[in-house]
Amino acid sequence: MDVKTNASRRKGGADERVSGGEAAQSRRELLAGLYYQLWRVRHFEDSVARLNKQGKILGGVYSGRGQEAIVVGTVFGLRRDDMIAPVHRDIGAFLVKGMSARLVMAQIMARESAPSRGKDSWTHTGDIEIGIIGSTSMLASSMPIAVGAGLAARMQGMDSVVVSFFGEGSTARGDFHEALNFAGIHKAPCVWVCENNQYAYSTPTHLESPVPFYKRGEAYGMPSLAIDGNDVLTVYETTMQAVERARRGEGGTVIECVTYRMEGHSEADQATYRDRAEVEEWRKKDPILRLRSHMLANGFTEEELPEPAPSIIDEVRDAIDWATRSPLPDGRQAVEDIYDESAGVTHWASPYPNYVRIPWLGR
Amino acid sequence: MDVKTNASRRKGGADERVSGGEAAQSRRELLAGLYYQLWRVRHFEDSVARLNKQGKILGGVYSGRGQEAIVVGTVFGLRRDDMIAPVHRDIGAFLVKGMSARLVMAQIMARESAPSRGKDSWTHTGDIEIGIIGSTSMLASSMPIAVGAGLAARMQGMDSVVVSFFGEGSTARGDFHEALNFAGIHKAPCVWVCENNQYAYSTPTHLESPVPFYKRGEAYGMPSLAIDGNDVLTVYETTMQAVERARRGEGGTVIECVTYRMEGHSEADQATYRDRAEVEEWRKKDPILRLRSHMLANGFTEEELPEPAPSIIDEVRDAIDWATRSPLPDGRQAVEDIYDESAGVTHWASPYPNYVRIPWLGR
Amino acid sequence: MHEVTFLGAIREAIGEEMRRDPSVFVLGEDVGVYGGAFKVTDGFYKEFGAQRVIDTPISESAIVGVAIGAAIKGMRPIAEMQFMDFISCGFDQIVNEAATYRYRYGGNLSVPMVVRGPSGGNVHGGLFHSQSREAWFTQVAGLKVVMPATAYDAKGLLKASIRDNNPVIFFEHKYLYRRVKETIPDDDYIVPLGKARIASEGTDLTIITWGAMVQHCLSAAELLEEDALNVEVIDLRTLLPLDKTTILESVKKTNRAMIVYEAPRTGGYGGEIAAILAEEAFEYLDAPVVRVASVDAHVPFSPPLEKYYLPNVTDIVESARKLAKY
Amino acid sequence: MHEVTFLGAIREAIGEEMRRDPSVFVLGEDVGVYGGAFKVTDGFYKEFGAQRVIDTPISESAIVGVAIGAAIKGMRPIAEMQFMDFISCGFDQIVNEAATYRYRYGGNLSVPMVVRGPSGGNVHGGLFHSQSREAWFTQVAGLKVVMPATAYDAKGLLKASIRDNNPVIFFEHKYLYRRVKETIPDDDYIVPLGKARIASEGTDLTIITWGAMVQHCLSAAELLEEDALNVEVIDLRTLLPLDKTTILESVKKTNRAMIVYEAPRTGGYGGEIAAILAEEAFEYLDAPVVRVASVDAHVPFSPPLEKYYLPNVTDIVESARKLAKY
Ligand SMILES: Cc1ncc(C[n+]2csc(CCOP(=O)(O)OP(=O)(O)O)c2C)c(N)n1
Ligand SMILES: Cc1ncc(C[n+]2csc(CCOP(=O)(O)OP(=O)(O)O)c2C)c(N)n1
Ligand SMILES: [Mg+2]
Ligand SMILES: [Mg+2]
Repeated sequence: MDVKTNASRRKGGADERVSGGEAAQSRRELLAGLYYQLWRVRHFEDSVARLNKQGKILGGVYSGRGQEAIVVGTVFGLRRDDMIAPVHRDIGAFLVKGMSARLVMAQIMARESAPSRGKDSWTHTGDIEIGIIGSTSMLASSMPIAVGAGLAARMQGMDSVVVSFFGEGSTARGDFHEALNFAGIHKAPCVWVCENNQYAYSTPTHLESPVPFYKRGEAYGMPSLAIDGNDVLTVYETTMQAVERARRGEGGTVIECVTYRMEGHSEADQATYRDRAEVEEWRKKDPILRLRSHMLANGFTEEELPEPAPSIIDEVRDAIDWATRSPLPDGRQAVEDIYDESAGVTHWASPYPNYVRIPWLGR
Repeated sequence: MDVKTNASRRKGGADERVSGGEAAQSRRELLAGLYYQLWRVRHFEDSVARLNKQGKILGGVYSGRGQEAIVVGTVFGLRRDDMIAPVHRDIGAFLVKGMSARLVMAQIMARESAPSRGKDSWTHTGDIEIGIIGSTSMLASSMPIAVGAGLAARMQGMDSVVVSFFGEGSTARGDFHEALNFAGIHKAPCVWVCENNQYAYSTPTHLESPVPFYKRGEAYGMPSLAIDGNDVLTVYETTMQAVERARRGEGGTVIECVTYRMEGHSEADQATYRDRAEVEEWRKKDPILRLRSHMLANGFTEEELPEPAPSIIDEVRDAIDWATRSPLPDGRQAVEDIYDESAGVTHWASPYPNYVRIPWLGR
Repeated sequence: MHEVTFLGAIREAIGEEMRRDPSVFVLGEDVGVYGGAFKVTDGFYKEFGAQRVIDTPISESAIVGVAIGAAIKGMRPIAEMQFMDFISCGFDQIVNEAATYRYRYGGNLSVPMVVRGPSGGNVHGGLFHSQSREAWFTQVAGLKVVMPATAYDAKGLLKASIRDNNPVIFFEHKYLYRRVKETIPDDDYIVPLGKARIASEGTDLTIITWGAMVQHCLSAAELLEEDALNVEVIDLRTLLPLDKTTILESVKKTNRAMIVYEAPRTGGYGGEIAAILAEEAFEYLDAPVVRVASVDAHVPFSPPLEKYYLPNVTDIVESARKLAKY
Repeated sequence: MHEVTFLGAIREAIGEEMRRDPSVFVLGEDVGVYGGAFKVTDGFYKEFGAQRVIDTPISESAIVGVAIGAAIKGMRPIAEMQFMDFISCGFDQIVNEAATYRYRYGGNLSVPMVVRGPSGGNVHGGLFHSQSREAWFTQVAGLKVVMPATAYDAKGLLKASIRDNNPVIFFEHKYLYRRVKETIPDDDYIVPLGKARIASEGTDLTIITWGAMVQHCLSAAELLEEDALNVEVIDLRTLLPLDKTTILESVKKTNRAMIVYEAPRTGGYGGEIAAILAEEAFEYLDAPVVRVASVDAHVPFSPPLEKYYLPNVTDIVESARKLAKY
């Protein structure tokens, strides 16, 4: 697989490629592909952070820095007809699943050309054609929706799988429970990826749950496990097994990916509530560094592992240029895109019959 | 302990007694007390069912027939300052916790003299003075409230415990999860009593949860177990241990009491969705029969075990008479009891200062 | 033509749409084997199987959420709330997820789904089995809100709702379920969303109403004929989008308007309609816009309380007389 | 007297009440160590400890439910919604539990609690950090609904809310948090619930408004003075219970009424107020009751969209001019 192809196939519209994992023929290609995507996500997000510092972005920016192995490892191997339900920390998942960097950047910059046409920002949009189910801000609320999408695929005779993402803090919400219970009963083809980055905003894990997060999955009769979320190969292999299990109709799996949020909750948060030492400890576990060492020890040369590849730099620069040049929406579009009046109505009303007085209502 | 005392102390107002278990000095007294209360609940509920057939009751009637061991076994040993949060199947818990039969009957008959003054029916009321937190119809919604009441008691320096009841079907609701998670994190002094009567309305357990219900408790870091819910002694002993644990500040316990709903979901439901044979099987496990055999084998005589005691018959008859004679509320009371205007406001407004125009909003 | 109850009409609508379109399915508590608490889906489990008639756990938020997920994936789910009162437990999914999806996708996605269930009082249901909560939803863009008053409309509006590409909240007044019997056509028909119905023509006074109150208003109109008062009764049928044209035309003709609804007076949807009249028909109004509604309380249980709480035919008649004389 | 921001005033109110009354405590996401997303409870964790400043898991329903449980057990909890938009996730607890407890107990129970948090748009927050959802609650008996427009009121109303024995939903417009600076008294004071404030006296036209729109209306009133138009601006402050007297007296004096609010026009609380005027001040109205509000959409994110969405000073001025000329 030419790892650059992903980027070069990208355009303003939806990305046509099948996802990387499907096309990866060999272990070598897989590693190269994962490495490429990790950098792609990292570089994209870092660029967004920079734009944000320059005041070019208005909304909340939630960096997934340090957690890229999760979105890359889970999404890389999915089929186009598989679906993902990413949340605020997962802008990278949009890229890996095949939304072009241009569109994602336009979305962040609230441009008219963005998938939400500027209606909302960040991950609050999606593209159902390439299997991206966006989220609202309401944490965990996309989880029952993921179940519905998965069950619908099954009703439609497809074996598509939905990967639903959520922060560890979001497991406290009722919707987490209702969704997983529903999914467990109906063996919905959904894989549940918990991104345990140790904090929910400022709140440390011991104030979010009395048990390790993966443990919760057992309450829904699903295989549940915690893995090293900074090791992209582990993430890839574990989630692919879970995806195949779901595809076979055997139901979901809860995978807690243990990681760390390297930045503040949002770019506005200084995260003074945590130890500098803790952050430094985790910096050493950086997922890109880890994969890189592994690859260097396994036959790759320094030249094969650019940081990042020029094509990525080009792709992101192009995305920024394109998005920046794209106009903001016209104000009047605020009242568009609310209703779909192209109803699937096939018959129209026959005339209303003479009104029949109903005898029971005397007084 | 004179087991009749409970009844004779009852009057129109709140019951003054400490609960039975506290006063029970010996094993013999304990057995006698439980037996008395089981019959008391059974006879009361059967009488309500009869009144319902006679058209004397308007609202839904949800019989706990066959499940009495749960409400009796859990509530009998509580202190007056302990609290219970019963739901629709637990009208018996009101009686055991000390609301007089008169008041409960008036509540069911929607009288002005009832705790809710006719505002709502059945278990949707309570009496915080004797530790009864009522529920709405919204299943599981009283569970976070139970947590709050428990934590409040702790803040107030008390060691009161809250026993929260819920049907197995209600464990599917988000509020179940949010409440238990919150309780688990904060070691709230709450005991969680799941009444698994095999059905949620018509829905059998395998469509409610993919795992045995007690298993769910483990997701909240609490000791979780399933017990025979038709054995009042087991229920009593298990819940008392859990209550004492909670009282010591060690947190909650989830207790699944396995039982069976002998009647339809409500008195209006014929429950044709289930096997006659299944019902008959469970009839043999009747909690009163079970305790009775145990007591006969342990030194009690037939005469000591009336079915039920005349004082119970009197108490319930008196309650029906009293409630029947009590007037319905006056229609205009519909707009009363909505707000409490006896505010704890201690200071009044100082005069409003000159209005300051705020500079940022020019145009 | 055949005779059906209000409930039967709803059942027919769902059954026919399920037969017509394989993307239509139902989900909710006890809707399967049992056929639903009110038996709306009676027999469907046998006919369509467990895949299309899904007995759910007690999880209103998941019921709505699963419906949304299925809808965006090309299905046409119909989610039943066992009582509409419980919609509060799935509230976020409706107002923040279902209602906003299309907007957030810049118009590139539809959410064709119906949330339906029994609503309203007058059945001794108490606080949590009697609520009229349509006004929570009429303020949320992206939703459609429907509330039929006749069996014919119940069927036609529900079919239109199922075929509509937007999330529709469909309130069925349970008081009408078995009390209404009508003769309706055998053929497939729909009643378009967004069109009010003149339930009774008149020239002296317009009553705007919906749901079970339509019957009360028609009874009142009959009684008022004895006073030689000629009342026009508008049955809104769809609350959102609102058929302003029909309302305004009527009031411009009669010059007197009264709004009758079952929810508590304060904050009910009647306020919105009165506001529209006060702004857009001001010149035509010869009298105050009167609202007859429930009192500002919860729906109480004990019969004298519920009777006092609910607006009744006498209230309507008396208010109309006063209004006519104004 | 000392100067505070709107946010600072809220912080003072909570801190002073916590010092005054040991039954007052706060709970919410990140309210403890972090001091809250907007820093409203900054420093409280240190001062009052983890028992009275409770960092909760992300569980809006439990946050409200725990507050209710504590309230009926004699405490005075203040629950923070990180953004008021998330109140939809705790909706059932508010409308069905908190609001009905007293009623169901026949008046023998009180639920003294406050649910508060940042509300409203104009801060580029997008659909889920900008909502104005007060009208979901103004239709629910048993609740009080408060929305201050000045720092003085924010402090006084919040204190009154904390001391009130009913569940109060307290909307803080986040646009005002740091933009408003005022000099307020050092002494303890409260502003009673249920009393509107004449923010600016006038004789030609009454504008009824609340929240951040009060500022817009005052700006508009100033501009309208240039037209020799003398506008009375009423800041409702408390939406439920509504101070009808102040509204009616003003409109009876000015004979012209306009209602300005930030929520989408359809179904917003402005409808209720217009309806009251159309019914109870009809004789005094010389012109239609005009509503200026947001458009019927979600609060969009991109600046041109949000600008179009929100009512602005020009809209108010132009509507007022038209209304005055009517
Ligand atoms: C229902 C809801 N409550 C509160 C918030 C505010 N909020 C946004 S992100 C966040 C923390 C989320 O933590 P976690 O789920 O662990 O994800 P992370 O940000 O750590 O990736 C909070 C509390 C929200 N968006 N939705
Ligand atoms: C939130 C909510 N959804 C639905 C209902 C309707 N309902 C009332 S009782 C019931 C079944 C409850 O089953 P379970 O919790 O097992 O208690 P049981 O009746 O068996 O004692 C249902 C679905 C309700 N009251 N509240
Ligand atoms: Mg986290
Ligand atoms: Mg059950």
